[in-house]
Amino acid sequence: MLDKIGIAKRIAQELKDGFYVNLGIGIPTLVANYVPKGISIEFQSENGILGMGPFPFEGMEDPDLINAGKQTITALDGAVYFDSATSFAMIRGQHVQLTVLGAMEVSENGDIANWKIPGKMVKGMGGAMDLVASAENIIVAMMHTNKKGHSKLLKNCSLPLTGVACVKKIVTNLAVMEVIPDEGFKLIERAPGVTVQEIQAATEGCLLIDGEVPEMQFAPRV
Amino acid sequence: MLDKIGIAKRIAQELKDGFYVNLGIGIPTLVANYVPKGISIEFQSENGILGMGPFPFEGMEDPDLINAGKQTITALDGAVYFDSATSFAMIRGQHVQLTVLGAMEVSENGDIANWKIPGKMVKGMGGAMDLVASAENIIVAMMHTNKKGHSKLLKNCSLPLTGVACVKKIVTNLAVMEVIPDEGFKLIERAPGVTVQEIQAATEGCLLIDGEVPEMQFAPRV
Amino acid sequence: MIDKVVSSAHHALSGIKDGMTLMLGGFGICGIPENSIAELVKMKTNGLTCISNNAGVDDFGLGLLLKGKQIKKMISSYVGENEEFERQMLSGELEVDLIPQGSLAERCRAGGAGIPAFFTPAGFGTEVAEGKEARLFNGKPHILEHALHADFAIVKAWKGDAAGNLIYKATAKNFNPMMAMAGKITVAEVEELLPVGALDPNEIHTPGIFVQRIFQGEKYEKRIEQRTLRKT
Amino acid sequence: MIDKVVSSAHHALSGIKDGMTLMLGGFGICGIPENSIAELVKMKTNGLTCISNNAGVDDFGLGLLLKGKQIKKMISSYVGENEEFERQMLSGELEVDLIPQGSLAERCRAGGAGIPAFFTPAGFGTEVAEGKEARLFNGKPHILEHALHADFAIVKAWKGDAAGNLIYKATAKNFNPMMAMAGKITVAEVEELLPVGALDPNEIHTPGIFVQRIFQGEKYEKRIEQRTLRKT
Repeated sequence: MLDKIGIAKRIAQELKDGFYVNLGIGIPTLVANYVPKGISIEFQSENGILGMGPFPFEGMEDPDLINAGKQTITALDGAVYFDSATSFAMIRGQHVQLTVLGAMEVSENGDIANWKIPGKMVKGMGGAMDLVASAENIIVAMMHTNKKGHSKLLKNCSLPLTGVACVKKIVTNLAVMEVIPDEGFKLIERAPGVTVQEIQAATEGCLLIDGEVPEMQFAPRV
Repeated sequence: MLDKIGIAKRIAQELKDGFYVNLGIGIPTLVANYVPKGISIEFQSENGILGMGPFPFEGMEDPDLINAGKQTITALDGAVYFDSATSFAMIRGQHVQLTVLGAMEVSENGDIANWKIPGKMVKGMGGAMDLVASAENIIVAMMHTNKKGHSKLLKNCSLPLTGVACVKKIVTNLAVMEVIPDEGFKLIERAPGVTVQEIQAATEGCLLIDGEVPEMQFAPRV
Repeated sequence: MIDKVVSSAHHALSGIKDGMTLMLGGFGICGIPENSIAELVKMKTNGLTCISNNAGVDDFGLGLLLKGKQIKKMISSYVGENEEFERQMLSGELEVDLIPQGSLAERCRAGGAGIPAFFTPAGFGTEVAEGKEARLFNGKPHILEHALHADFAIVKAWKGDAAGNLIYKATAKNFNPMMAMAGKITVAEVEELLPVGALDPNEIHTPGIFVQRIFQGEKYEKRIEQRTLRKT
Repeated sequence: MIDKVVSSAHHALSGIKDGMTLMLGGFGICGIPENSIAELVKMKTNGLTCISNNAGVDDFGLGLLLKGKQIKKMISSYVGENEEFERQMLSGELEVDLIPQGSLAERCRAGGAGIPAFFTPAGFGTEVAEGKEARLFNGKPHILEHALHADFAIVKAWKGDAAGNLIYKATAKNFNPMMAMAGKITVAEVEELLPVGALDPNEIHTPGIFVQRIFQGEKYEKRIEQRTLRKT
């Protein structure tokens, strides 16, 4: 079974040379720490920066330089700042190749719910609806089940949707799955030490199992 | 009767302090030379400059600094350059208070035709359709009649239109007129030495004459 | 050159009345018009509709207007980190219209650019799309979103000149440029008001034509919402 | 940092094939991608659809491609000052689609920004509106215009870096920034290619994400179409 860092490390393996990537808040943010050596990636933050660098050293923080999580950041050489309309032009126009974000629920057909729980305080969707409606390549990073132990991979989402038929891949603490339209969640990899039966038990939606399902490999960083 | 410079001088009297103004090619361009003293005006050129200055002195011309007529220009202090989308955002968004442009025909209801003569080489509308569809305040600067002596102020335009019901005021070599929707061209002023009868004879569309029509006054520049 | 300089926030905001719609730049509390918000608190104007990506924190940014119950309605994309906001929203005192962030940005730009409506894929199939026209383009569903306008747009820039030209710093740019375009009256407060001619015309982000009034802010606290540091 | 540098126009334009749609920046012959146009002449690619505000002059800019009969269709707002253009258009060899300048700019931006269509007042009631949906907003008629896209967008900037970030000079900016957004592959030629980090991230006009290939142009003639001088 993976912890949050394990999920981030596995997702980092999906990064390809030359990708522009938008990382959501939470587990997705951790992905930036595990970019495979030898490939070039640029991180976009939808509040208006490309070429985001690590957090600043103490005393170097700049209130005018933050990421979409409102955290103080730094800018790498080659960075650029832009306004919010331009930022979402990049996103809607599919110039950002990969979006990684968290979810409360994902359905068999790739619907995602991650912004609102009826009866609870609603904080808003931020940029999530634009991101999921636009990205060609969306990976959801989340725990396989919620705090009550209920599956988050469902036949149909029960919560208000963020987007429809948009999620392509899901990486959880238990497994890597692909969404196959009109079929279900195709099991691609098991987390270390996790059995197909355990994954099946934690998945409410249709889990497609095709032959032997390999265990994830974590290549050492070269 | 006015010459082209006279028409430009009369239109310059329509400028108000704080106006952003777009001047078309031809007579309208001359208006910039007769801004009344004591008022501040900025000229927008739709290819991407606000704060356009006079032509450059010889040797100071810059191929990267031109106006919409492709003429070399200069930039005043406080000028700014912008792209074509932003330029037409200014125009469509009605941030430009006054547009002055030439016309081949204007109709009683304020339609304008100034871009195409069937059977002749068509060069294109450039920014004229955006300008006339957007500006709150459009003044047409033109001769009252064409080269064949036919009126350019018509019941209905015969040429393909540039915009509908948009012209507010017309300054010709003979007169100043306002377009009164559903009524016609209201005669406001006569050019020096021109009679109402002469204006009437040169106007095909309905000319509205209300009492004494004063002769234009050209205040000395203070 | 058309001179837009006013001497203070007080003069810049003159004409703002109860019930008006305001746009306020900023993302979180980064790039917000601090001095103007302080002046709005003093003015006690209420019944305001505020279009702003966020609603500040309890004791800074728009949180200050919430505290004084000056806001009737918020139009935002994300409104967390604010207890007073939550209380007013849950009690029904405060109306909240939540809009996807990209649609919010584009709707402000559209308002300033004379584009009354446009199609976007964001929100299709969600409650955001309810009551909105949907249409396929290249087989992909989109919804029609309308332009936003404001009686006053209040933005904050790094440098400005008397002509109203503005330059923003880093990610403090965010919503400020689009909102500057969309105000019937646009007020810009700047950290540094420079003489006309001091800004390079190639480096200006917001052309002065969009700005009706400009003033130099008295002081900028520029609070940080999430101070996050790297270990040495 | 993602490196976009290629060594020459030849490498930058690799993949352009007969029948493709190209966008080319520039207004008149100001801010046009001179080196790329020269390379297109060498490549002899034909059947091209060219989206460009103008069509150059007889012996410079897109006029060079017209001379070689490489262009099948022009999508422009104004095409004067070009005899060969006129000849080919009147003879029916060349298709021409004339678009209001603001709609052309906004349609390119829309293509790059994932906005499939938008409403604009420009052209309502004229032949430009024929066959297009019309709708009233606030009592004013508008027409629906669709996004433009290109297989290759070819733009010219003043300064650039290896990440593809671009800065334009003065009014040579014009259509270049929107076209840079709208190409499946965007090629930028620059007068000065600088090391990454040399451009101030506050001063960049086109973020590198929009640019796939960048090269330093060998020489820039930068011809002037209307040299207009002030008397001393």
